Amino acid sequence: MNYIEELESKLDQDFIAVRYNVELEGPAITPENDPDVQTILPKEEPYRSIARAVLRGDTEEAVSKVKEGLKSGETPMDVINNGLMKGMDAVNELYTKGFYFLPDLMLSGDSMMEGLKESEKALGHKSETKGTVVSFVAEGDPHDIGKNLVVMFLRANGYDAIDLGRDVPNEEVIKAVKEYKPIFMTGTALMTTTMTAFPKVVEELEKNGLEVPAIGCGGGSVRKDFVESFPMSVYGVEAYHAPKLADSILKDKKTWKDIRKEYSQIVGEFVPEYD
Amino acid sequence: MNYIEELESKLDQDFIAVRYNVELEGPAITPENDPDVQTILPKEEPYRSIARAVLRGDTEEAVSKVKEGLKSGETPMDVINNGLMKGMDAVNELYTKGFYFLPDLMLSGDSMMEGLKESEKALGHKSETKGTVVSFVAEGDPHDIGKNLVVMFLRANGYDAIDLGRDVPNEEVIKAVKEYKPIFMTGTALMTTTMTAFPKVVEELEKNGLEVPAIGCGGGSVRKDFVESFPMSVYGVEAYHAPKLADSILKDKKTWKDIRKEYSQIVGEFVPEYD
Amino acid sequence: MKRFTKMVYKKPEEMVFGRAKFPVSQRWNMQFGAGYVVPEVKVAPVEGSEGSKEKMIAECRNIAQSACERAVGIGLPAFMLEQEHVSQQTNNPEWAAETTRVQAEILEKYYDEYGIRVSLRQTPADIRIEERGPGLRGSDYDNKIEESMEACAANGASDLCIETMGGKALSDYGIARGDIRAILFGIGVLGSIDMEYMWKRIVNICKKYDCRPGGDTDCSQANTAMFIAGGLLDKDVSHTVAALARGMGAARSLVAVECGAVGPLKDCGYENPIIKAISGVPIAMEGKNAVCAHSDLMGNLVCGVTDVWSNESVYHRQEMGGTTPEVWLQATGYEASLMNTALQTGQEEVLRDLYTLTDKYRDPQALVLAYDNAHRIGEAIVKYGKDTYLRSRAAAIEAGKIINEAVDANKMYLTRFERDSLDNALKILEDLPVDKDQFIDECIRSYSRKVPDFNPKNYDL
Amino acid sequence: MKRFTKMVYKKPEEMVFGRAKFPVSQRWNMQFGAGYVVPEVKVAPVEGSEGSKEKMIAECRNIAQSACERAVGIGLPAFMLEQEHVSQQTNNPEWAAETTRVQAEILEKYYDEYGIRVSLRQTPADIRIEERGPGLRGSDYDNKIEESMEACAANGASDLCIETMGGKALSDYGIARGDIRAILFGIGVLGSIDMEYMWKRIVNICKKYDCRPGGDTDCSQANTAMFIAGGLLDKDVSHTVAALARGMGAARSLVAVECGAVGPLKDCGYENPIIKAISGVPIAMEGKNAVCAHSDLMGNLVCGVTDVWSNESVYHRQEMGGTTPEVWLQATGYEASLMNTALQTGQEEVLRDLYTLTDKYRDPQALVLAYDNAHRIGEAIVKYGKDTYLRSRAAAIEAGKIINEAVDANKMYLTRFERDSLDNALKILEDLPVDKDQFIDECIRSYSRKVPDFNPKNYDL
Ligand SMILES: [Zn+2]
Ligand SMILES: [Zn+2]
Ligand SMILES: [Zn+2]
Repeated sequence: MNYIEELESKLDQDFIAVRYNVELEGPAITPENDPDVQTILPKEEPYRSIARAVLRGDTEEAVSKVKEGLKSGETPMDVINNGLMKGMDAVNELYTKGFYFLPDLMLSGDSMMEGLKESEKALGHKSETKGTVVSFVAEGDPHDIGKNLVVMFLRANGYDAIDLGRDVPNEEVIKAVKEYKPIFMTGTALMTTTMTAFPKVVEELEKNGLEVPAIGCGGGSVRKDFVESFPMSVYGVEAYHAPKLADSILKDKKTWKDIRKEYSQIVGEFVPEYD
Repeated sequence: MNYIEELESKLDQDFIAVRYNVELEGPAITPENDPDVQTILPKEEPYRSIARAVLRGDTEEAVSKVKEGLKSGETPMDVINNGLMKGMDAVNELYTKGFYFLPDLMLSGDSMMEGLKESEKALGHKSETKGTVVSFVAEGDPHDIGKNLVVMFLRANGYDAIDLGRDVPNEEVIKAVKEYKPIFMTGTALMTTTMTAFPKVVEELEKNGLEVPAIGCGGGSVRKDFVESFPMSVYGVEAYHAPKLADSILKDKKTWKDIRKEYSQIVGEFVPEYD
Repeated sequence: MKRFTKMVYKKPEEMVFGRAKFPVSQRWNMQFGAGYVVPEVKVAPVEGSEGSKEKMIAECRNIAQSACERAVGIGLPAFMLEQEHVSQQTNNPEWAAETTRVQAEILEKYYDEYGIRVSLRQTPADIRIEERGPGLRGSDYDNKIEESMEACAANGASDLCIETMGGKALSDYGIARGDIRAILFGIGVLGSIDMEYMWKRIVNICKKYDCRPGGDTDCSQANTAMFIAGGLLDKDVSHTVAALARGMGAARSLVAVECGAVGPLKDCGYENPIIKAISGVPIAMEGKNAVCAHSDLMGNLVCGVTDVWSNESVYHRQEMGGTTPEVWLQATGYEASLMNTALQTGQEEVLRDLYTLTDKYRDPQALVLAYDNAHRIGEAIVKYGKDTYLRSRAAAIEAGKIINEAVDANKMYLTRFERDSLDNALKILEDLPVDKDQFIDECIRSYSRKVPDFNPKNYDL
Repeated sequence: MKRFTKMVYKKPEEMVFGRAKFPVSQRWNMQFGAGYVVPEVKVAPVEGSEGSKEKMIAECRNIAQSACERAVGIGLPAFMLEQEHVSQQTNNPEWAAETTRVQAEILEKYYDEYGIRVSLRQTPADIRIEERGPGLRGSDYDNKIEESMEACAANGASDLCIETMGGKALSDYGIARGDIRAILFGIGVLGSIDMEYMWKRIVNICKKYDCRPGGDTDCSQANTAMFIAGGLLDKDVSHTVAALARGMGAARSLVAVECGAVGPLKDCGYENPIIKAISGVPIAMEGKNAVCAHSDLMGNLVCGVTDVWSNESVYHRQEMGGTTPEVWLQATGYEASLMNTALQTGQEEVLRDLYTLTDKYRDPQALVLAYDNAHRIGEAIVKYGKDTYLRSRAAAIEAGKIINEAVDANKMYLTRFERDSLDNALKILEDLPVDKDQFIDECIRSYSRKVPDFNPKNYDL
């Protein structure tokens, strides 16, 4: 036994670091046996198989079941709404409960998106979504994983997220807002010196007489006090909050002022706040 | 030799902590032998003795020499300007050079103030000063050592500092500004939740059509970005900067906007800056 | 009243972080000085939150909630939250009641859910103003402090602290002028008298509730000296004089313990190692993880014998790494973890000595607080334990002696300013009368006119 | 090109903070890995300072000046200032030149006046955008990086670093999905290829000046995994997968050294202990004093074998205790002082082991970076040293093995998510082809469509 091992043998870990994640873990579940998932999953085929494939994040299976369904005469819109989206609803439920994790959600999202493409091929045009959101990474900023997560969370919840990419010039954002008339937009940035794009975009929107809630967030240096120091903008805390904010705009007609005030209630969890 | 002593015996302190103050100390000087002090000190009596007593912070001697001088027919204003103030000039010179320290300056200031009182008794009224400054500690704040230092530094440099005390209601500050028409005012605070008095005072001044540079500073929680987020105010970094700021207002007609921009040049030293 | 005339710690080497001779237990399964160091976080309410009770409650809730989230997110086994009240909380005891209650509820929730040990310290503000009638005693302000204390105790505070300001007018005057007699009078005599007045009442309140009397620190006096003394190149207060003031601060702050405070003694109190050596109560300290609040010259050394590790104070706002309650609890939490690892593995003495040697000769202020020297100052205090004046004077003289010995041994180097002001101070201290009443009389005569805010009536003199 | 096929450190116990087998010397009397730990401070330019060259110069001047003032104010014997460039500095090489020059002048002034050892690290930004033609190589962006590097070297930088982004599209895709193959392809294969392209050029620039090639860290990939993985209760990225990604990051970042980088390797690089074990070059690390920037689960452990101690990044603004360059240099400076005291007194191994044990079982990500385990991963890397694919894979597999052994010994506890994702990842890794080209072909086929930003041409594939 060397020295560090000798020291280690004396340690009572409970006084050093507690793995609360392990300590508090509930019993294992099989996704499909979760009572809420059972309620969400459709009973009839081919919807049930499609939804289950999405729930499992099995893209091949999802696409093949979608094709089968379409071949057997189901309408593309039914396949989307009764199959694919139900699968995602179940996924979202499990993610919210803490049984599913980001990778589950991303893989299910991929499956859903592939199934959607198949259905839209049959439909001949893009399907209707709950609403459109424009997402971009601020000019000068090459970091886009945050934006990619936001886009996926939105799509997984039935929104059409227009992905403008990274290092997006402010004019392109304005152009996209004019073109897509989104219910809101999301801007992400990683650096103090790139988040300054947000107020410039907002100013430009104002000049154009446009008002659209702007969720500014970022994995790195973006601060609430900065983001909320100019109009329209709301500080987004987590990528997975995006669809909840979207729902609140769509269903509850929340304005950016409302969202600033009620953020914590809208996303249904504690968010660290300060003024 | 116990354990800590054994460890200590192995230490090369140069790799742990360097006492740069000791390493860099110049040769000792006798205050009166400093060439600049020699230039400042008056040659003729009784002024020379008065100034030297102030330089040494010897209050008894200062008062007795002032009395002697007045008795022998010097005018009170000459005693003040050619004796007491010259002594303080020499003190300020040594403080700036780093040969004198705060206690030297405070004790000399005390001596000067006592000599001044004596002279004013003979004069029958308050003497003329370079200008008037109003100093207060913010409402709700009981910490006043910062303000006391500011007041002493101002007086030591020939300004009349009106000391409003601590925990001063905003209305009293306004009243004092109306009454004394100061060239500027200083507010100090120790807490985040009391520095909020500053913008309220400024607002009140604006309502009354008054504009007076307001130097806001504090030993504790007061921040430049807060202080300079409203008009008139300037963030004061050190108590001993106050007379230099006063001079710049008086002689160079600097406005609060100028001082904000040129603070570092005005006080003649580096001050940590950020925007 | 009980006075300490003997050392609880017979030898300095017995002292170490995380263990105290008299550990303290609180609700929520929390112990102090019982073998582990507890990290603390403290966040100043944001500007504007003093504007209404609702805002202040929201502010306190958010601070507590953020701290709890981070604590479980990084696996801290225990932590303490302290809220230092703004004047509005103390002036309005119902604010104190409600802000305390909301924080207690949140802590309890996390305790229930995660089993994390938590503690809630509430520190009402000393809102008394000496120069305003009727002064320190019996004023409205004074009564509100008492009511707020009770409001905190009744609404879930684990313990109560305060930083009393008695004697500050004198010590401020003396610190600015290097007048060691004024400092001694302000800290050693007046400060001790005022503490006794305040602490008997606090201890009585605590007896009625499941709430402990924590401690009092000489924040307004000895810490003022340190703050103004600043860094190595500042030219304001002599660092040797500041070191003597710290010694006196220990003799003063000991009064809380003599009145019944059980600790952990409040942080800011760089004097606490001396009091721990004397009394054996657990202490809170701050140092290298309090850089957010101020710069000291002994950030590691003060870890040596602490039981609670604090960040002192920080703005409530957002860093890249989270909000400040999260960020600064993580900072103190990780340092406490290191100390706890040392305790668990039997290496606590090595780590204590490394902490100590890192700063021992960085500055004379650090030197006198090294645990071995702190113990020496403690011995000087208990030798005159019954006389608050003589013991404060003895503490200062012993601190001076410690510095001079280190200088003679070529371990500590002083500037001329530090050297001269120390010689001058020691000469004055040694020439002072040995009779307390005589000292008081002389001081009242000297300072009543020079320090207009000072009124002997505030101290029953 | 030289590849590491043997360990420079034969045994893990030989590794300790402040000492490296191959110390580095720089101007201004600075050494790294030569027996003392150097604190570092890094401050992000404030929002708006990117608006003009004059503002950015003022910003960089103020940061340097504040840091120097605090360093001498608290008696630090040495420190390093790093400036991570914003895109405007790299896009405009004359900005890089002038901001570097102004900082070098200030540091030199303090070196001359106080004899304090100083070092100026400049880190241009990787401003290339993979999906925009002509991509990573030969684009305008790419050329500007090279020009900015030269501008820094010519104007007083002590060393140069960069955080290259090659492979990030793949690793981002994989991290979000727990797709270990994509992560391996992104970090181990593509990241290594891109680093070689970039670092040969940097080393050549440095040869022309009195400026060292520092290092590169897998900030954009393995750190992204850690950042998104978050705390114990976050439910995004599995902490076991993040641990494997860190192992791969070491195999990748080693390429800088193979190209001629001499260290101290850039912080952010939690993978650096592994690279030090392999190569013997000094390293920079960040941990418990980088809470301003992000929360890790190994704040103490990463002190274990570091040579430079960093705060990572912080807003440029004012704390109660001073501006952030002052405050955070004090934070890292005091921790470095503790390590230096241990080195001076021969207690460095105890302190290293205390740091390590504080976090070793806090999280699987910490476990694999404990110096003993870091050394094991290093051995797995050099075993396949000539093949960047196989060595990255081996690093990940070894990391998984380390975790599993600790689980079997009941020292490490995993959640089901961590358990399942680890089992799944290890199974995939073990089933991968042993031939690099075959692996690359398969990956190009799988991911070209799924990851639209990925273009094999950027990697000469
Ligand atoms: Zn305090
Ligand atoms: Zn980085
Ligand atoms: Zn980092």
